[in-house]
Amino acid sequence: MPSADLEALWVTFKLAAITTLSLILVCPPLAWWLAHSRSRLRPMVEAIVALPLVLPPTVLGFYLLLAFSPQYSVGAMFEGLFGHSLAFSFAGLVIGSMIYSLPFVVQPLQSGFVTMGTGELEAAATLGMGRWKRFHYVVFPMTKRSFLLAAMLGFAHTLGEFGVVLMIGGNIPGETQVISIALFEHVEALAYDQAHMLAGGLLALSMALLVFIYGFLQQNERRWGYW
Amino acid sequence: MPSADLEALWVTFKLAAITTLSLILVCPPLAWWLAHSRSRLRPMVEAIVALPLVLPPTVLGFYLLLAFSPQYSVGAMFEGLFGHSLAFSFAGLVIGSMIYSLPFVVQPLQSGFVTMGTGELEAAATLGMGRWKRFHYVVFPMTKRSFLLAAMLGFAHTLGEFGVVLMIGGNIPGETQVISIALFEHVEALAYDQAHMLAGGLLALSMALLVFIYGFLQQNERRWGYW
Amino acid sequence: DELKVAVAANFAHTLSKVAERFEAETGHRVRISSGATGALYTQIQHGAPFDLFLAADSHRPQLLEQEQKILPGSRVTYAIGQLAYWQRSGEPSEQSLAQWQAKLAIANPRLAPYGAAARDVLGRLGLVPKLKGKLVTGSNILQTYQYVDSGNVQAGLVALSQLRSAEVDPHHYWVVPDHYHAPLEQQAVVLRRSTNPQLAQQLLDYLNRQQRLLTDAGYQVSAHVAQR
Amino acid sequence: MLLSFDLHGHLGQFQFDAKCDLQMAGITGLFGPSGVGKTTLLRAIAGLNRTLEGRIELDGRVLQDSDRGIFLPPEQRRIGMVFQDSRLFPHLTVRGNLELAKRQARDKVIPLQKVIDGCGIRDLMDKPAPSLSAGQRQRVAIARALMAAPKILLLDEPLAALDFASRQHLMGFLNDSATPFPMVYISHSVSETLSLCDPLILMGPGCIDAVGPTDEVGQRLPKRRGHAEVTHYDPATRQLTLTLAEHAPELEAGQVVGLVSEPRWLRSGSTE
Amino acid sequence: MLLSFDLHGHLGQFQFDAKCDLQMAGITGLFGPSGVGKTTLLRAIAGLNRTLEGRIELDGRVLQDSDRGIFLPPEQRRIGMVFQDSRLFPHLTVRGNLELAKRQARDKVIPLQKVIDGCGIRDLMDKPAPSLSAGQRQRVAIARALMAAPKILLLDEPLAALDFASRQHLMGFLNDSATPFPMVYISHSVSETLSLCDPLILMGPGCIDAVGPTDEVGQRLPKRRGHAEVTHYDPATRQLTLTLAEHAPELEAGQVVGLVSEPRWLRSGSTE
Ligand SMILES: Nc1ncnc2c1ncn2[C@@H]1O[C@H](COP(=O)(O)OP(=O)(O)OP(=O)(O)O)[C@@H](O)[C@H]1O
Ligand SMILES: Nc1ncnc2c1ncn2[C@@H]1O[C@H](COP(=O)(O)OP(=O)(O)OP(=O)(O)O)[C@@H](O)[C@H]1O
Ligand code: MOO
Ligand SMILES: [Mg+2]
Ligand SMILES: [Mg+2]
Repeated sequence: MPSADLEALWVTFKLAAITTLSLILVCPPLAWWLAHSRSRLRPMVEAIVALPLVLPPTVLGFYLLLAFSPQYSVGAMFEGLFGHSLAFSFAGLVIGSMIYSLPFVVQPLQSGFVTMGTGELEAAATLGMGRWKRFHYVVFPMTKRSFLLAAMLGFAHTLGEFGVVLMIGGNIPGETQVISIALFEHVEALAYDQAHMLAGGLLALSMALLVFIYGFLQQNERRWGYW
Repeated sequence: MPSADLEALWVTFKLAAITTLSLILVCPPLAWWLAHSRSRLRPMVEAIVALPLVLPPTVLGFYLLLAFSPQYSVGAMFEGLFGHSLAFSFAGLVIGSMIYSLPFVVQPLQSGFVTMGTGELEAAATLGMGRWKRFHYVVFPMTKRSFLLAAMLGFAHTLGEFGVVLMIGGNIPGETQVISIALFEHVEALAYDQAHMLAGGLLALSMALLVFIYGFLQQNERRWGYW
Repeated sequence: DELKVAVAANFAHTLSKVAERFEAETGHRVRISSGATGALYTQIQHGAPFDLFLAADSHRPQLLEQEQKILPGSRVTYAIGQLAYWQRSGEPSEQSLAQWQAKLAIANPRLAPYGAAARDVLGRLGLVPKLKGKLVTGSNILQTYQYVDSGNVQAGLVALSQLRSAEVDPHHYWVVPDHYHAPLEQQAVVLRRSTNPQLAQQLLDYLNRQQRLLTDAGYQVSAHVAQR
Repeated sequence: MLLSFDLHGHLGQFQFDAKCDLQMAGITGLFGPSGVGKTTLLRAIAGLNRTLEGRIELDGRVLQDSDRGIFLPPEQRRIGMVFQDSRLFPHLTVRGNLELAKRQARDKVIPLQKVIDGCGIRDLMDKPAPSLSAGQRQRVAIARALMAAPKILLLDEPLAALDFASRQHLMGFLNDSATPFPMVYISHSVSETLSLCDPLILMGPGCIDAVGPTDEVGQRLPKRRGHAEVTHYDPATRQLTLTLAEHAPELEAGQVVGLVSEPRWLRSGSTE
Repeated sequence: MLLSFDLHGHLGQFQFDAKCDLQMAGITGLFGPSGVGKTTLLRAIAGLNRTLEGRIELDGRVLQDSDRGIFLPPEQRRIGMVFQDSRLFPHLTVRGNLELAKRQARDKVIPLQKVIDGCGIRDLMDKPAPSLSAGQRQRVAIARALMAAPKILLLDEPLAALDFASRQHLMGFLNDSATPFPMVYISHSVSETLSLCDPLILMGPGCIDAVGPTDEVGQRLPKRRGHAEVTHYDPATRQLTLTLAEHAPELEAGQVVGLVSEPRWLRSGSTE
C-alpha cells in the first residue's frame, strides 16, 4: 500500500479512536437521563441528539465550516483558543466527528438502559447502593453489550464518515486525509488498482473485526445465557 | 425555494421512503433470526449485516459502481434487463441505499427482539399461537418502539446519505440529485443564501419531525407505562 | 426537450448564464451537473446519462474519443482557462506566493485540471516541500474557491473566472502567467449515448458563439474556436 | 388420557432423569422440595425445553422422540401452562389477554363469564396488565390458560401469591374445571396438594420418587401436617375431639397445633 | 425504633390512604387480600414510590415529607427490601450477589456463614443467578437483603415459592434475625403470619383496617384456621383431644380439618 494510503489509514484510526473514546465518556449520563427522565424537555433533547442522524452530513459540514470560519465570532473564539483555525485541522475533524457520531453512541446506550428495566436497580438502591455504585456494579455490567455496541457503532460510523470530512477536512495528507476521502480520490482518478487495494483491505479488515466481535459476544452468551 | 431544490427534496424523500419501506418488509425475519439463532454462522451473518456501518460509504460506492457499470458483466446484465445502466439511475440509488441503511434497520429490530425476552413468547406458544400469530399479536405490539426506531433510523440515514450517492448517483437533477448533494453544490458555488435556505429548512423540518415522534413516544409511555 | 450537461466546476457559473439565454431562445431545458473534470469523466465511464461534457482540459475528452464514447468530430476547445492566486490580505504577487507560509487552498490535482495547473505553478516556484502538509485540497475548483471565500483559508490558487464572477477586487489576486503551467485548454464533446445529439451540438455551437461573454468571464478564446 | 414421558439430560450441573406414565384425569399433584426440577419437567412436557432428550407421548400422539428426531413445537401440543411468573402480555388489558387466548381455542369449553367469575377478575377486566398486583396477575394467568382450551393444563404454583379466600375460591374453580381440562399442579402447600390433587407425583432431586394415589403417596409428604375428622366439639369448654386420618403428624400433649377447616366442596367432585 | 407513616394518593384508579405508627421490634405482619396495596405500601416506605404523598419517619429521621419537599432516595434510607420477584443481579453468581450486598453494610451484624446456613443456600453459592429455580432465588434474595445490614427489612411474600421444610427452616432463621433487623412481613399464609408476626397490620382496599398485637388482631384473620393445644392423644384409637385457642374457626361434627403441628422453636424467642 502506498505510504499516503497508510497515512490516511492511520489518521482515520486515530480520529475514530479519539472520537469514540470521548463519546463513550460523555454519553452515558446523557443516555441515562434520556432513558429515565419524565421531563417535558426530553423529546426536545432527544430530537437534538438524533439530529445528526437525520441531517445530511453536508448540512452539518456547512454549518461547521461557518462556525469554524474566523470571520464569525465562534470561529474567532476557537482560533483564539486553539491558536489556529479549526477548519482543516485534526482537532476540527474530531469535533465534527463527535457531533456526527453522537446519536450512534447515545441511542444504543439509551435503549440498553431502558430495557434493562428498573427492577435490579431498585433492589440495588434498597441495599444502600448510591448512584455511582449502582452504575458501576449493576448498570454497567448488565448493559455491557450496549456499551460495546455503542463503542462499535461510534467507531464504525467515524471510520465511514465522508460528507462532513469532505467539507471541513480539506484533504491534507497526514492531517485530515481519511481513507474514505483517499478512496474517493482514487476512484475518481480512475486509479482502480490503488482503489481495489485500499477498499479490499478495508473490507477484509472490517469483516475480520466484526466477525471477531460478534463471535466473542455469542460465546459469552452461550456460557452464561447472560453476560 | 428554487425548483431545482424542490426537485432534489422530492427525489430525496422518494428515495428515503422507498428504501425504508422495502427494508422494513425485508428486515424483521433477518433480525429475528439474528436475535435467536444459536448457529455458528450467526457472527458471520451479523458481520455482513454490520459491514455497511463500518465501511466508508465510498468503499461501498466503489464496489457498487463496479457492479453497476456496463463495462462489467453484472452491470451489463442489468443494462440488458432494465434498458439503462443502474449506475446514475434512481433504481441504482434505491439498491445502494438499501444496502447502506440495512444495519440501521436490522440492529434496532434485533436489539428489540433480544430484549423483549422469551417469557411472553413461551406463554403465547403454550396458548397454541403459531409463529405468525405470535409475531402479529405479541412480538410486533411489544416491539412497536423498535420498529418505529428502525424505520426512523433507516429513513434518516437514507436522507443523510452522501458518499454512496456521490459515487453511484452523480449529480443529475431530477433523477439522482438528492438534497445532500444539492446542498454541497450550493455551498461550493457560494450560493450561501440558497444553502442557508435549504439547510435551515431541513434543520427545522427534521427537528419538528423528531420532536413530534419523540413526544408521541413519551406520551404513550406515560399513559400505559408501556406501549 | 431536455439536455443533461456535465460541466467542469470552473465553468459551471458561466455555462448557467449561457444556458439561461439558450433556454430563453429555444425553449429547451438544460440541466447542469458540475464537478471536477476527473470525477465527471469517471461517471461518464460508468454510464452516467449525459449529453454534453464540458471538461477543463483536453486530456479527458481525448480519452473519451479514443474510447469511442463521443460523437465523432464533436470534440472542440471552447475556452482556455486562466489560473489566479488569490490572497485575502496584503498584495498578492509572485513574491507573496513564494513567501506564503500558511495554509494554501488548491484543487485536487488528480481530479481537477486547475489543481494540476496549481501544482505546476508551485513546482515551478519550488514551493512543494515548503507547503507540505499545508495544501488544503478541494475536490474541485469550486470547493477550493469556497475554502478561501469562507475565510477558513487565507489564500489559494483558483480560476480567474470565479474571481471575476464574484467581482473580487483585482488588487486581491494575481493572474498567473500562462506559461507557468500546462495550458488549461478546455474541450467539449457530445457523448455518443446522448438521446438528443443534435440538440447537444446545437448548445455547443451556441456556446461557441458567445465569445464576448467568455472573455468577460475570464477565459481566453482559442484561435481554433475563432476559426469556426 | 394417557401422558407418558421418559426424559433425561442435564441443565448445567443439574442431572435430570424422569420416567412416568400418567392417566390424566382431574388434578395430578407434583410435589417436591425447591430446586428438584418440577418446573423443568413441566417445561419439557409443554415443549419449552429442548435440552432434555427422550420421549413424550400424550393421548397416543408422540410429542417428542429424540431417537426419531421428533420434536413438536409447543403451539402444536395443545398443552396449556400457567407460569410461576405470570407472563401476561403487557401491551394488552386483562380482557385483551383473555380474548387473545380465546381465539386459540379449538372448541369453546368454558364460557368467558364463568372463567371471569371463577378467577375473581371481574373488576380487573379493563386494567392494563402491567398495573396489576402479583396476586391479580396470577389469577388472570390462570383464566387466560383456561380460555385457550388446552388438552391438558400445567400449573406451576398458581396460587402462591394469593390470599386465603381467593385461594379457596380458585381451588374450587380449578377442581371443577379439571374435568374438561386435566391438570398437573405444582404446589408447595401440603394441604392444598392433599385436598386438590389425586394422583400425586413426588419428586426428588432430578428424579421421580413416587407416583400413586394421594391416599398412598400422600403419607410421604412432610409429617407436620395431617387431616382429622371432628368427632365432637363443645363450644362452651372449647374442647374438640378429632379422629386422625392416616397420614397425620406425630403429636404429643401440650403441643400447639394449627387447624385448617377444610371447605366441604373440596374434592367432592373428583373423589366421591 | 419507631416507624410512622401517613401516606395518600392514587395509582391509576386505585385510591390509597394509610396512616400508622409502628413500634418496630421483631416481625410485624402485614396481612390483607390480594390487590389491597400491601406491596404499594412497602415500596413507598422503601422510597421506591414517588406517587404517594405524605410523611414517613423512621427512628426520628424524616424520610419523606411532601409538604416540606423532602424525599430521601432509597439508598439513604437504609431500609432493606425482599421483592415478590426476587431481582437478583443476573450478571453475578449467588456469591457475587451476597458479596456486593455485604459491601454496603455499615456494621457487620450477621456473619456470611450464618446467613448461608440460615437460608440454606450453601450448595448454590457458585451458580450464576439466572440458573436458579424460583425457590432458590427467593432464598438468595433474603440472604442478600440481610447481608446489607439494613435498619429495618421489608419482606414481600418471601416464602411463597418455598417448600414446607425450607419454609420452616427459614421462618426460624428470620425469627432469630428479627432482633437485630426488625421486619415488616407480607404473607398470605395465616399460619405463617400468626406464628411469626407480632404485631399485625390488617389492610383493606387501599387502607389500614387494624393494627395491634397478634392476639387481638389475629382474631380477624380468615376464620378457617385456628390454633389449639393438644389435651390428649391416643395413638391406638387415633383419638385426639384439643383445647382451642381464642381465634378458632367454627367447626361442626363430621367436618374434616387439617392439622399443622407448630414447631416448638417458633415464637419462643420473641414472645416468651
Ligand atoms: N440453565 C440452568 N443452568 C444450570 N442449572 C439450572 C439451569 N436451570 C435450572 N437449573 C437447576 O435445575 C434445578 C431444577 O430447577 P427447577 O426450576 O426445575 O426447580 P423447581 O423444582 O421448579 O424448584 P422451585 O420449587 O424452587 O421452583 C435447580 O437446582 C436449578 O438450579
Ligand atoms: N400503575 C398502576 N396503575 C393502576 N393501578 C395500579 C398500579 N399499580 C398498582 N395498581 C393497583 O393498586 C392495587 C394495589 O396493588 P399492590 O401491588 O400494592 O397489591 P398487593 O396488596 O401487593 O396485592 P398482592 O397480594 O396481589 O400482591 C391493585 O389493585 C393494583 O391493580
Ligand atoms: O474545473 Mo475543475 O475540473 O474542478 O479544475
Ligand atoms: Mg419452579
Ligand atoms: Mg403484592
